[in-house]
Amino acid sequence: MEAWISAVLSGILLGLAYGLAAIGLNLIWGVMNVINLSHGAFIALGMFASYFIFKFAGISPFISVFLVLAVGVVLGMIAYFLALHRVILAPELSTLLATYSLSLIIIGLGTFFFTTNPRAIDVGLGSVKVFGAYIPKEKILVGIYSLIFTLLLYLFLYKTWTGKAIRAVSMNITAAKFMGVNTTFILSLAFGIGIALAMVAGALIASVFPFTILTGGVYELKSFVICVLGGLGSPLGALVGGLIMGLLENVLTLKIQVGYVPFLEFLILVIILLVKPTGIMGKE
Amino acid sequence: MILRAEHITKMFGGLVAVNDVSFEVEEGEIFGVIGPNGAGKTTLFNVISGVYFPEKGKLYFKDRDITRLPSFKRARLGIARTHQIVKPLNELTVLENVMVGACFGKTFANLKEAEKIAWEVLETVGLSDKADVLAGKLNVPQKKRLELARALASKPELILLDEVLAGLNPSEVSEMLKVIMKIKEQGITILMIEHLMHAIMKVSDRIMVLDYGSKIAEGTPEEVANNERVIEAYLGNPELALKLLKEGKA
Amino acid sequence: MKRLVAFLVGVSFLMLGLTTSFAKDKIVIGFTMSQTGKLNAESAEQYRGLLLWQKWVNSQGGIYVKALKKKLPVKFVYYDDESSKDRVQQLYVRLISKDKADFLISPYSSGLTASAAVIAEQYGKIMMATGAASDSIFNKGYMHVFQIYTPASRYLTGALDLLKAVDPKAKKVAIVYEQSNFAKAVATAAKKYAEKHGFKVVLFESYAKGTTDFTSFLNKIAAKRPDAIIGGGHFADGETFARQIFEQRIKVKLVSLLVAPAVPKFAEIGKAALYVTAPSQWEPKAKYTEASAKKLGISWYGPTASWFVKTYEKEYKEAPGYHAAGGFIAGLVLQKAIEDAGCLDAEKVRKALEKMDIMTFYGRIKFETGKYYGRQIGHDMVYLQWQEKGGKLVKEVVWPEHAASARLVYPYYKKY
Amino acid sequence: MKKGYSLFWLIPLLVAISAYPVVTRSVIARESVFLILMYVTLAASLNIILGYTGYVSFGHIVFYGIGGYTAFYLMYKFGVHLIPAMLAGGVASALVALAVGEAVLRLRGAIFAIATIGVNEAIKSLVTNLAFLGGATGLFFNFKIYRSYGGAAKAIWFAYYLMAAVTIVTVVVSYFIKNSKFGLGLFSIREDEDAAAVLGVDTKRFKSLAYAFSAFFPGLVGAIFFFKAGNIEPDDAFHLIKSIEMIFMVMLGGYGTVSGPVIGAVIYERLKGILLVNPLFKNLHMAIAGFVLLLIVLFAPGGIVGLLRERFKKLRGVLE
Amino acid sequence: MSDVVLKVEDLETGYGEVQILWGVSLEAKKGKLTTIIGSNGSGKTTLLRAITGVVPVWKGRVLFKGEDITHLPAHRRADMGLVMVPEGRMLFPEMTVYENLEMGAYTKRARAKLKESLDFVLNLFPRLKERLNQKAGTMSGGEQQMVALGRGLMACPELLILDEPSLGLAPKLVLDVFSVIKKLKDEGITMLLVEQNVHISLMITDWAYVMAEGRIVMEGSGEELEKSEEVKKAYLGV
Repeated sequence: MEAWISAVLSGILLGLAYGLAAIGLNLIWGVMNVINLSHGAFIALGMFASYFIFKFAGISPFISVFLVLAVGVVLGMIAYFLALHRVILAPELSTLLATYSLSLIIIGLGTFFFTTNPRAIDVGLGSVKVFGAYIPKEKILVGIYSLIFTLLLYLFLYKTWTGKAIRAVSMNITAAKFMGVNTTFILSLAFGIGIALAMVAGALIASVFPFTILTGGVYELKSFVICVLGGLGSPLGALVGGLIMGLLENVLTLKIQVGYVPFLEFLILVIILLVKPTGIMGKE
Repeated sequence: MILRAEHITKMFGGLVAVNDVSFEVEEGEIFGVIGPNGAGKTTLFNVISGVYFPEKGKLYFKDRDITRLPSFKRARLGIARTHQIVKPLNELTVLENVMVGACFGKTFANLKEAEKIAWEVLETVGLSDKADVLAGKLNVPQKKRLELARALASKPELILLDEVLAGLNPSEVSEMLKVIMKIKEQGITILMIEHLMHAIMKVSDRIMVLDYGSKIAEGTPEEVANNERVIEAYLGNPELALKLLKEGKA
Repeated sequence: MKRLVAFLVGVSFLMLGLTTSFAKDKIVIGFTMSQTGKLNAESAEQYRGLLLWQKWVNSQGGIYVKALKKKLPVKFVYYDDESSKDRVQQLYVRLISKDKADFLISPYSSGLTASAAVIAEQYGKIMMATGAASDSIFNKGYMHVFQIYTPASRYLTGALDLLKAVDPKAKKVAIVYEQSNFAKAVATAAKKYAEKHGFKVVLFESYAKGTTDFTSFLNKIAAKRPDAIIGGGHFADGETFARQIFEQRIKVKLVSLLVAPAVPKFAEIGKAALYVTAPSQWEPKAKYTEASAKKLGISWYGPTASWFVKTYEKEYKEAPGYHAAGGFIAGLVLQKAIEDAGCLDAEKVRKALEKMDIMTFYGRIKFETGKYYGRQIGHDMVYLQWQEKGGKLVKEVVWPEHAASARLVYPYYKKY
Repeated sequence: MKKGYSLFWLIPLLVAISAYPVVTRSVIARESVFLILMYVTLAASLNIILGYTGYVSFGHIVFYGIGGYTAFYLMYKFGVHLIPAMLAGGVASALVALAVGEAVLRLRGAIFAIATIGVNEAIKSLVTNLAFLGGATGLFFNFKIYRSYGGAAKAIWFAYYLMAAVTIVTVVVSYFIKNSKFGLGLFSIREDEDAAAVLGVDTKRFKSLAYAFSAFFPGLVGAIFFFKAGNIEPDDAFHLIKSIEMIFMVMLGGYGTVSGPVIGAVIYERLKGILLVNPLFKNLHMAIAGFVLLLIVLFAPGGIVGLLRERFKKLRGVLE
Repeated sequence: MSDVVLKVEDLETGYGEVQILWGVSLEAKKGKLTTIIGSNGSGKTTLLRAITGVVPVWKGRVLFKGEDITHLPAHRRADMGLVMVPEGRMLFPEMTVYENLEMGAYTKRARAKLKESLDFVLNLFPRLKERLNQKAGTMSGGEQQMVALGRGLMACPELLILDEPSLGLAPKLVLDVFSVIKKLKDEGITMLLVEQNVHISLMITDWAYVMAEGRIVMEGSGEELEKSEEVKKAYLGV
């Protein structure tokens, strides 16, 4: 029984982290119809940002994450103008490859400067006992933060003018133009926020699990599954998808071999895409 | 009779785009379809060419039931079409575009024959000097002619023309009308949607009028042009206007 | 058209480049190492051990080659294999044919070594396999690959002996291992051994390379309540595994992991490292001396352990782990074989290796010549445990009893 | 349709490249050329679905893995000779492509791309769990297997000759597909699938066939590569990065042309080879590759062939 | 300052190499309803796109409140009070009615008067009051047209452009739409209307232009044109 509780708890926490990692991908997908293949690279970049701030300034990832967020927005907007603006209306192959080349550049430079040695941020907050299971405090914090960031994103998208403009652009870009929305700026901003969320996810996850510059790729692949599970283009869906995924990985494995989990995940991905390409919770 | 539609209904979600439309097209005639914007004309064409299957109704081509036949098979049977929004194969040359029609349509020619046919058809529509140009580089009137050429290359028995005159200037329009008459002379049945009234009135043998997805009139151009419901569909209801005036005063 | 073809052919030839050759005045030893990638930590240590051997032997003027009647210095040529198999074969071919390597050292890890071994065999080059413990490499019919490490099949069996000795009631064992050649071989052998000796294997599962989250395994382990967790893979995953066992306060009595705890860097995870045990090919505290050689009636070769530890610490400002020792010994054994053969001919050196039976500071070295040709049969494992001494984490040898430097602290969960 | 003449120089070029190591008996050259030929084949076969048909198969490496595993297992377990094993690998890949294609080819654009990644990852994870295929650590040949080819050294040369032959066949097939009625149908699907259907192209069957063709040759390549390597494991057989390298080569050379993938593959392999052993660029090769890819996507979507075609209109026939 | 809000001078434009407009000139006066009628393909939509800045102008000028806005980006024009209620309504389907209306007041100028505008719009369309939290995409065509009109009004327009507001609506709803337009006209809102519903438009308009083949072929007061046979000819070709 204890094991089940522990599995559910850790599944939820892991799921929240997964969800946070996928939100940015889904936001970009929803607003600009671009599958951002540099998502994983930016997650890794967030991990390193958090790592270096912790190492050289001694600032906990749970504080520096807000700095990472701000830097992420700026980086993302720059990336948009460098790599995407020219091809935003071109066929999918162009945006796929443009974002992939971004990923190559980031990971390439990351490998050059940081090597691919594993690193870890040891905040050392210890563990806490919940229903008889010990859970590292960092994990709980990551879970809380991912709820907070999702909430912030929702407040931003639903309560601010800029956020509403982003939603409007995602629904009808021409109409948004008629309303006086500077759509180029909004597109770049949406990409910036998507990137920033990826980096934030990386920064937080880095406090729990060790990582290398290549680690982001794992989360990127999982994010695809999560987005498809939760509904393409829906940020809240990403969180739900993440939870499903986290529970799948932690609860199901009590009964089946852990090794089969990736197989099931990708099988689910393909099946959902075939049955309902917009995802389980996605709109038609 | 080459084409017979019986009670065709096509819906999108809750919206009825084509509502219980029946008609027959005689072999060798030009059959015009007109109607205001959003009347369901293009949807009807899509049902005839097999892009959509109708929810209700039957479609017969030369007495063969084609209601659920995939579009490529209809092309093989001899139904060809052009698109309102032109769909050139941009990265292929004009010649290659037309060869696609010849290779996979009713003719089902091999490459060598297809090339010969393509040259002939390009000659007919007056595009032979552009044969080696990439289709994407053509201007809209040329693209329209390309659409037509591609459809013709398949040696169809029935050709669906979706607004081939739109966006053309008057001299281009009369050029195109000549081409259409030439097609008719070859014995090909033509089913055409057109907004350019004077043109379609001039060339059509019979005309069907759609409004809100339903057929509201059918007959010779003169009959249709003097039909009350047709005039109303196009110019609005004068009574309605009067009513507004009254209410406005009230 | 013809000219175009001629031009293109010319260009293609140019692009392919030309090979060069050079005269022989040194012994060239080639290898690849993982300067980057997931195996970087272990590989780097192994490389430092090798480098120390090169320094040592060249400071003596090189290796004496009887046929040439002179000492030849040793030159290393190496490339980065990025811990990935993709380039290993290409790089080893390059080492042999372009860089004219006389002898080869294996890359780090059994997986990469297996790939490189194919090339060594194809070209008939002697390859000293260090950092490669998998048994399976040695039943593939290779005649040129020689193993320095105690093979995987004998890696964790000692941990079970240790558990049995200290707590005869402890019967339930969970085996969780990395999906690599080496760890799989170790785990499979350990499972067989455990079942044969009355243990109950309650969990036997593997995890993907690069795994960073062991929660699902730990949940499972918590549910099955085993007495011991044994397994692991290489450094990065092992360190994480140990950390997460501690974070989740898993109540087990013995934790024995491959590779990671034996690397000095393991101490960085602090209290999570405490009381973790590990098999080790060699520990600075292990006592192999000329005397032990005499007892077995075999000859002693090379420097002493204290010299090695002292010089290594002076050179690299850290204590050597067994990967470093393995690297040094790979060179040392090759040196002995060349001296015995008296020439650089691969077949004669191979015969010398077949006959070799020596004692070094690292332990005994002897190779199998039967079905598992080249497999190490002379060397034995020791077991270490991280213990606290004066507020500092130190490695102590706890098994076998006659080599122990301290008693095993038991159970593991005592520290919670 | 005007036929291209690219074969007139492509075949001599490939023969010349393949012959170079044979003439010089240089094994190092053989290793380089082997990789070049392998990449040429992979790129040219991907081009059939990506370049001719316009479907972005992002996880295309799955067919290399399937072919590799099928052949390896036949050789390992039943001692089948490389040639029949290789053909079996190719056929297995093509069959899987037909089955998978039946489902995923209904998807378009980016969703198709993601689905192919999913297929690759799912099959990789499945193989990782299958004990009879050796699981995550894969299968190893016993060295004795090379004896029936006259020893290891000869076996490698044999694999090399086979690879050269497969490469040339692939390029010739890709040429004939492009210049056939079938190819014309594929191109019309690439440009506008709906228009193609209305014009009479049986789009579903054409796509499936194109997918099968583009899967067959990677299957052969996988068989030869892993025969030569002596072992196979899921991480190597289904390595997603290789998939993207394939796309890179096609884009670099010019997608949809016969010569593009060949040019792209040769340049890419050479560049990578040079950058990897150059101490300065070794660690930067990925970043450089990314930068080059970005430049291509943004400014030269037609690749090298596209650029040449723009500059020298007359070359069009030579390059197609 | 004159009472001309919008002035289009000799406008020429098109797509790619194809010219659609051949020197179009027109004016919209303050407080007046100006209508453009013309059959499909006569270039009405392209003209509006050029005026709102979605399509670049090749030749000629667009003046708004006396200022040359020919090359201003679309969102800047909206800022100035040039507001478009597009054909097909183009609502934001996943947003609520309230949010759609809010988006109408996106520009800084309009945001300040959000509250007043909202009162005005809800007064005009009492039906929307109960539907404020409904998603716009789930409404009927007529209701959607109300939201679209309301959204345009939220922008505090100095010129409200209505592109085919009655398109696809049943006759009863067409009547509703036009009575709203009439009401707005009485409120003194400057409007430019593009319509196919000839009779009813001409009946309420102050001034009308007839477009055919990319040119203005006729202009006059609503009554004059209503009587003209030319209009019928332009539409029905007979």
